[in-house]
Amino acid sequence: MADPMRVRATESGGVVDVKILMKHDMETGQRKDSSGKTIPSWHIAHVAIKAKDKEVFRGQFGTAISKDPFLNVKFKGAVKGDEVVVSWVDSKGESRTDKAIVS
Amino acid sequence: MKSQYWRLAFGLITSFVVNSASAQRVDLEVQKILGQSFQAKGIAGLDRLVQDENQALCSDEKLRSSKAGLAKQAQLQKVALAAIKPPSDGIYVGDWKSGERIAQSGRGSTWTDAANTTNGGSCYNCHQIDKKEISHGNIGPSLIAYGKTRGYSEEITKYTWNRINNSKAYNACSNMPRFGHFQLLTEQQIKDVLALLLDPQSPVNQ
Amino acid sequence: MIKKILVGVIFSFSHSFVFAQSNAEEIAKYRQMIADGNPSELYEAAGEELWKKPAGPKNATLEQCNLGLGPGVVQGAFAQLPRYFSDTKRVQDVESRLMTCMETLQGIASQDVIKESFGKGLRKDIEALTAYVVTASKGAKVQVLAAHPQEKKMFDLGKKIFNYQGGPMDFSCASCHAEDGKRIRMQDLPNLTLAKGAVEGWGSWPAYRVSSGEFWTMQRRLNDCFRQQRLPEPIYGSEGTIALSMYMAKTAHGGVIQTPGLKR
Amino acid sequence: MNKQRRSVVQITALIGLMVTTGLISQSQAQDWNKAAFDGKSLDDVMKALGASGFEKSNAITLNAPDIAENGAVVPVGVVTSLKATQMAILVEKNPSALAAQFFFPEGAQPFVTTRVKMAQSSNVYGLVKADGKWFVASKEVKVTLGGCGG
Repeated sequence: MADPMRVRATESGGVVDVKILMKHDMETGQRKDSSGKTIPSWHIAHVAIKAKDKEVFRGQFGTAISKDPFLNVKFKGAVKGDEVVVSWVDSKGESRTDKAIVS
Repeated sequence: MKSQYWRLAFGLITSFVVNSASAQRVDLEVQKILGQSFQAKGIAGLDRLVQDENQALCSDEKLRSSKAGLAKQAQLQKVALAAIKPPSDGIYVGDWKSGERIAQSGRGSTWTDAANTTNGGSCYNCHQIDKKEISHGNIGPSLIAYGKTRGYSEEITKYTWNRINNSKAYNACSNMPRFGHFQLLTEQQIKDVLALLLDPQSPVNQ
Repeated sequence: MIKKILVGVIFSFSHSFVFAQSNAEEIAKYRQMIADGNPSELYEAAGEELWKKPAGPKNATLEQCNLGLGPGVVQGAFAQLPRYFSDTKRVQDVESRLMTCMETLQGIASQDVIKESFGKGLRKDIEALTAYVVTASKGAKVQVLAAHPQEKKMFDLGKKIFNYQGGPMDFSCASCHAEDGKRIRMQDLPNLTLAKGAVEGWGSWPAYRVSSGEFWTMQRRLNDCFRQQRLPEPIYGSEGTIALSMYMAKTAHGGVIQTPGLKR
Repeated sequence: MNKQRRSVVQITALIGLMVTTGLISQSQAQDWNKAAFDGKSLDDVMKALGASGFEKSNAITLNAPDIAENGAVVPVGVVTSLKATQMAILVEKNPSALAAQFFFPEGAQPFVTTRVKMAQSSNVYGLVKADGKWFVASKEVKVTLGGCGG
């Protein structure tokens, strides 16, 4: 199973700031292993963020997003104590969902 | 297997101690711990922990700056200078473009390198050379306009040749590797690096 | 002639100085931009899980591990390492101590960690555990006085290894880390022989290495330093590596721990 | 083509709402913008995004360093005063120029920061789609060689 994310959500002046770290190798498909074989590309493809059952952000990543991806986004429509849910799905169909409480 | 390696190295170390006991003190305790703390990997064998006279002297902070140490340094410099060979065909200046590539490369001789990996000079790690390369170190002096400021005389050319071959011929405890002495660079590579510094067409001198 | 050379030298010096300074500012800006969101946190989280999860032949957790401040105390423990442990009769750094705990509490042989590669298997677990332990000392002050005779001995040994030149390039740790204001390429080299530099170096490792995208412990940092020195490989958790850590930690005594850092 | 894509996005968004575990539905996962991510050059990607007729805009701020200490991690942020519905980050000299694409539903602020890999020094582009049109800001990021290089 995929490793957990770190999700932080803080609210200030009505805007919720979400910072996410995802654990993923984000293989480019350009690297070679020690025996000279190309390591196939393997990357997070979709990221979605929801608050109060409403989608507040969606993104698609290519292989050029850095290993252990970082994402910082902002949205309106949630307050302290609300739950923010973050999900990703990678190019092999593996996925991960984690939550954070807005502080 | 491992212990076999270190015993081999320890044997080497011990024999070295006997050979050079008169030259300087070798710390047996340190040698012993090092022998136990390292393992051979790839092309980097435990023999690399065996010091020559120069390394042993310069590793001893107190001794190297003592009166006896300074005298020893002067003697080592003399020996080093005498051992440098001029280019076999008498031509000092090679191709500066190749020299720039050598100066940029920090590859070779590590345990992750193959035995036949071409060594780089790692020059930019420590020196500013072509001013267009902003990622340069400062352990060694800036070499910008090297030939332009010093001139392209035979004297400067020979000095530069010597310095790349064995910097320790001028300063026994210099931080610069002995590229010729340890055959880290080939004769042609040294010519090319020299060209980077002393070819009037080289970007270093623009 | 001499005048001409002098002018040239001064010109090139001032030129490179201004150039280097603006670049240094830009690099500082870059570091600032990535400081927020250090992936070390992912390793720390994994380490915390490993700390609390029963494992090994004895199916036990590491929660009773004594890192020097008593069984189970993680907070501030890294700040007083390396130190002498009477149960093992050795001076140990955080990684070798974690190996001891794995062995005594969980029944996992230290040799199984030592023979692994960095980032793999049990070694990877130790790395994550290290991330967890060191993060619990972030902001604390280094408390390493090397008062115990064994600690003092390790400090002296570490200093000698620090200065020990070898290999085909004549490098020692001191070749790069014994003067202020030095750089390799654009990377600042802390002067580890003085308190200020020792805090910068010792206090900011372990760190997440951007270039490899991995969390690097001090053992791994040292391992790659020796690789670049063209020397053979230091054995994981060996006396020589712990001696070097003792040398750095004692020199850094009193400085604030910034680890886990975020490095090139 | 563009219109069609937008309707696909809307439909899949609806499906997404119905999925209770995880936020990304299967059809959404299949909706990955392959043509744009496979595009090699800047032009390829602009075409695939329907952004060929883009305009430069001062209303977009592209936050990226002048010099990156390492190409493996280059922070890039896009923020705009435009009413953005989509954004994209492109690195001109990467093997495939498109690094990421973002969608902003109602409530989302037109702000995103992430980190990209850069194979070499290159121009980086921040694209913003607002009122059905694409706007662009760009900046050069120098990637330096670092460390001992061994």
